[in-house]
Amino acid sequence: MPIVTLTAAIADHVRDGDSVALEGFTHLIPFAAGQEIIRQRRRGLHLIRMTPDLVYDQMIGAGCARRLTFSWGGNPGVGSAHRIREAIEAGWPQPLEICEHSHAGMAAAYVAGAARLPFGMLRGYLGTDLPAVNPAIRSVECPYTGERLATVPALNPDVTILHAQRADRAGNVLISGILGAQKEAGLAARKLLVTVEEVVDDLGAPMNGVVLPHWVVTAIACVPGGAWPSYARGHYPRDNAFYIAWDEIARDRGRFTAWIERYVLGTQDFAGFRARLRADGVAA
Amino acid sequence: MPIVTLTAAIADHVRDGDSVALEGFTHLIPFAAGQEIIRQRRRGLHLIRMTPDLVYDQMIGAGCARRLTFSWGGNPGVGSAHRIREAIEAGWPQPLEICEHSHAGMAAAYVAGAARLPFGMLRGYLGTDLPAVNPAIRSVECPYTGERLATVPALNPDVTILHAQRADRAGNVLISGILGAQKEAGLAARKLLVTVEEVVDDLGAPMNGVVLPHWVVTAIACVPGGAWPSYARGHYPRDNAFYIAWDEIARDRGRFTAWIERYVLGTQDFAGFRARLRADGVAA
Amino acid sequence: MNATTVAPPWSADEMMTVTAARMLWDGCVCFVGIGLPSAAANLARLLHAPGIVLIYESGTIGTRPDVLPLSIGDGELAETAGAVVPLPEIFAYWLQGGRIDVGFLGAAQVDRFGNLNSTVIGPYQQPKVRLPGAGGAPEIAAHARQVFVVLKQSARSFVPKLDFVSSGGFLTGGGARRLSGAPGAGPQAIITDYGVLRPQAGSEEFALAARYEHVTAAAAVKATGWPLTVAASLEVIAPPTATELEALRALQARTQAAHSRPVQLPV
Amino acid sequence: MNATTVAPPWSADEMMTVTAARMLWDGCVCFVGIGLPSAAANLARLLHAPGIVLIYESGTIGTRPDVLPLSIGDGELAETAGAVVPLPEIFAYWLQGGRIDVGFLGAAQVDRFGNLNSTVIGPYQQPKVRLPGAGGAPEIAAHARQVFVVLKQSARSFVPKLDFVSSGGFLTGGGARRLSGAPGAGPQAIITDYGVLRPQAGSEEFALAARYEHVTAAAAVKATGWPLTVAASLEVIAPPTATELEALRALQARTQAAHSRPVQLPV
Repeated sequence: MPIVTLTAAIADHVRDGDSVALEGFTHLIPFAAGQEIIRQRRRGLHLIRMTPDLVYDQMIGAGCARRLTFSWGGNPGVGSAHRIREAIEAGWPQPLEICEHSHAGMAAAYVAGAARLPFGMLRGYLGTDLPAVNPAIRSVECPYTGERLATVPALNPDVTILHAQRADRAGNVLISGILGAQKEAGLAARKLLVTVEEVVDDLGAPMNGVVLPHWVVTAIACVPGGAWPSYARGHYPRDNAFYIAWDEIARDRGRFTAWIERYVLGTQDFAGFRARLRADGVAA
Repeated sequence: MPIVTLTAAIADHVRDGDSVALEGFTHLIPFAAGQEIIRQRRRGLHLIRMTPDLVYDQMIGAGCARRLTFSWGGNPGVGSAHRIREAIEAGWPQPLEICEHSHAGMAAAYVAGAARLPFGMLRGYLGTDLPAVNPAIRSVECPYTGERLATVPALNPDVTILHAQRADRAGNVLISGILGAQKEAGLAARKLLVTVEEVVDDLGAPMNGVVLPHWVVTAIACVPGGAWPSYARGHYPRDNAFYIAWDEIARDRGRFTAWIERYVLGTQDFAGFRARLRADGVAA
Repeated sequence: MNATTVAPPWSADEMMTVTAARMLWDGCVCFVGIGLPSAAANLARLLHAPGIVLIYESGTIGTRPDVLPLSIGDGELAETAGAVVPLPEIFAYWLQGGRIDVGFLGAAQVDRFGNLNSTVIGPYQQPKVRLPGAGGAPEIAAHARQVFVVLKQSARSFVPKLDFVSSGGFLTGGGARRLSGAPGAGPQAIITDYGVLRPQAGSEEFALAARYEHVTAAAAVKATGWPLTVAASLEVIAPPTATELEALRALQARTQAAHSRPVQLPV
Repeated sequence: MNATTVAPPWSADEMMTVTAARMLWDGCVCFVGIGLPSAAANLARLLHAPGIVLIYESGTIGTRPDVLPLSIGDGELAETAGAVVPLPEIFAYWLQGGRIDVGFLGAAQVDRFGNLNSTVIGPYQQPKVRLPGAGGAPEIAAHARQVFVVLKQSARSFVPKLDFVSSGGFLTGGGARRLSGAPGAGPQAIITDYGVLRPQAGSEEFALAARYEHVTAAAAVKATGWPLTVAASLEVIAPPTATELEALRALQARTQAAHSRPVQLPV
């Protein structure tokens, strides 16, 4: 399990057309990795994420994706994910197929993926129109009660990308705080890339802490601040002000494109991205 | 969520004929609670436990049970659970119906119970004779791949009893170390009783630690040493010598009965049990 | 707001928040969403329900935030929680497990049976407005013992027919929900800027059961896209007390201050 | 043991443990049971495979015990583990998830296709001897990339027909396992006190592939309840080295000392 640069991790492991899940439920969202995918101009991705918020607004607006599997897409606590909306509503910058679930359905699909079961099961989608627009939502009959239960096909992304607080030099990863479906998405994937705030000698995991052992991790990159504007418990808080500011940036195609050009495509890497943000007076 | 004596907890919440799960996978086995059930002479119980070892050897040998749902029954690292064997082989002290699973099947059944699904699913029991002797093991067809997967009916015990390190005065419970299927068995139950090593002002749970909130716990009893001869991480180690000694005690009906009479039925409560053990030179 | 009297010295959001908070009881286990529900649940906790148990879908159980989260997963929620568990566990063991007393839901549209749309305005394949989607709502609506809906009333939001059913209320009414196998009792209140709608026995159609002092039933009817029934014994909701308003405004002020604090990233 | 030469200065258990340990490689992810497999896996870790990953079904991943556990859940396993997870997760995400290179299994009986019985001797409903049962074995047998069976050879344990199939090997042979949908490759070695049996290509029937120096193939055949095939190129297993024996005996001595330490309960 090598510790590499983020540039190399994305170059080596994310291919055009791959199914890619960047997970992290508000906390520990791998923004730097998403931006590196934009920077390396990946195309035709099937993006998977429970809550496609700013990170996928950026990737979809920048034209990386042809398909989105999700359960809630917006700017949490602020409003719309404007780029995702325009992709769905107007096909800009390209059409976006969607595969839409509820949170409970997505969670069950990741759990099934991690357990290498072909499907997940829940008492869900009752009385909703979601099964009518998503043919992947089906049902099984309970062999004991005869009850019908909803099913979702397992999610097994080609690549899952996570951000975590810490890795040790062997590549064991510790996650602490709000967990989302990160562990399940990580274990469901064919390849698992992790960006971390720091690489340490001793992982210092507490008993029953959430650890991804080195032998399930494909590559690690040390990217302090890599979850900004989301947060990394113990390192920095959520930059709520940026989430609010993003609403204006993303609302307009031109302004969005200029932002991506200036900060992402126009910089060499995440260090360059942060330097330019700082130069422009954005706290980063 | 009241904090009560163990005597009251068992008297108030365990009824003849109940399905009762005492869980704890080697660690944190609620021995004191099992012995209190013997002491209060409960009968006709449906005992549920992945690994019916000494605690169920005692309860079954003492005549508490009519049925056992399990996946491995023995004296771990030592050999047979002689009392369970004699109940199954010879119907002594009374016949014992068995419902037999694999560990993976039992775990899936507890998970389903905790999630209030009617059944659990696994790729399991392949090529084994267990489905032939346990009609509860059935199958469903995957609605995507057509593959058949094994199913187990959810386990929802009338009462689950756990032992844990610690509760706070509100009744929140912290478990640390080897977890077995304790949390799932606890959340699957209609009533959840917990014995703990100590009751403290501040639970001191680490981030992402395993906590059962007070509002899912029916009653708590403070019983230091209540997991002996199993162990409570941070409090005392496993008494491997007693597990080895038990082999001789349990091998013989008469010797077993004398042990139960002297230490369990002949004592008032767990304090009396420990006092008698100490008086007889057993480390407790 | 189409108030027919002079507007009171509190906002519609404040009145709705206070009304929602009053419906929560001490010890109640509440599955909370971001925004008004979160404000209401925390207001209840600060006032009459100190033992309320707040669960956010991000995995925080028994959380006691000092400031309101902007997102469902702000750090504050984890730091003050009794337990922080994986998200799949929240949905499987805690929500589907039948442990939630009250689930709060918002939406873009509601119909007379309390069904909700938070997915799309216009056709699904040709959306006029693509909304964020259902998120946790379908299973909150199915499994919480009861659901409170919070939504400002207008002919655009209280519609005769939803463009999309994101989460089920009483479906087509008259017992249809029960037949669907949904374990919870369904939506028991819609809290609006006019008052509170409750389902009628039998038909399960929502009717105006209570109004705020400063609005009329007629105005509420006018702000509804279906012919809204008004309960014969229409209750009047007491205005926010000074205690309620002070606690709510202090909470919002603390929140505002916390959210505008600049973030310093590690070097 | 029916050794045909003078007994060597090590026990059958020691020879089997060393043989099993040698089959494990550095970095191998090993699902370990109590007893001889645990001794073998830890011996490998102390010798040629420092990076071996040991998983015990109690939920400990990447554990590095200083002494051998008596039970599958001794405290030592948790204290020295890289991660301690709930048991249902071990079976779902780690074993069924296809992450195990080698699963070790013991049993009371094995048949020529490597199917195992650890459930009952005699009829299930009228047992002559009720054994502990399958435990984790059925799914270890199904999902581990390969399985090593450890069992002393005798006509009573190496039987033509099992009294009960607790966990599947090659089932009826000749590809039956693959058709069953079991993801793993099945049992690839049976390590006995005579040597090592391996499945033959095509038939998938186990044949003696290697013997210890001090035993003969004829003795192994005699200790088998079915007509045991002996590989044309029968290998001879090198005796334990001094390093191997010393490390194993030191580990067993540490274990013995730890397990007889008296326990003091809290007052």
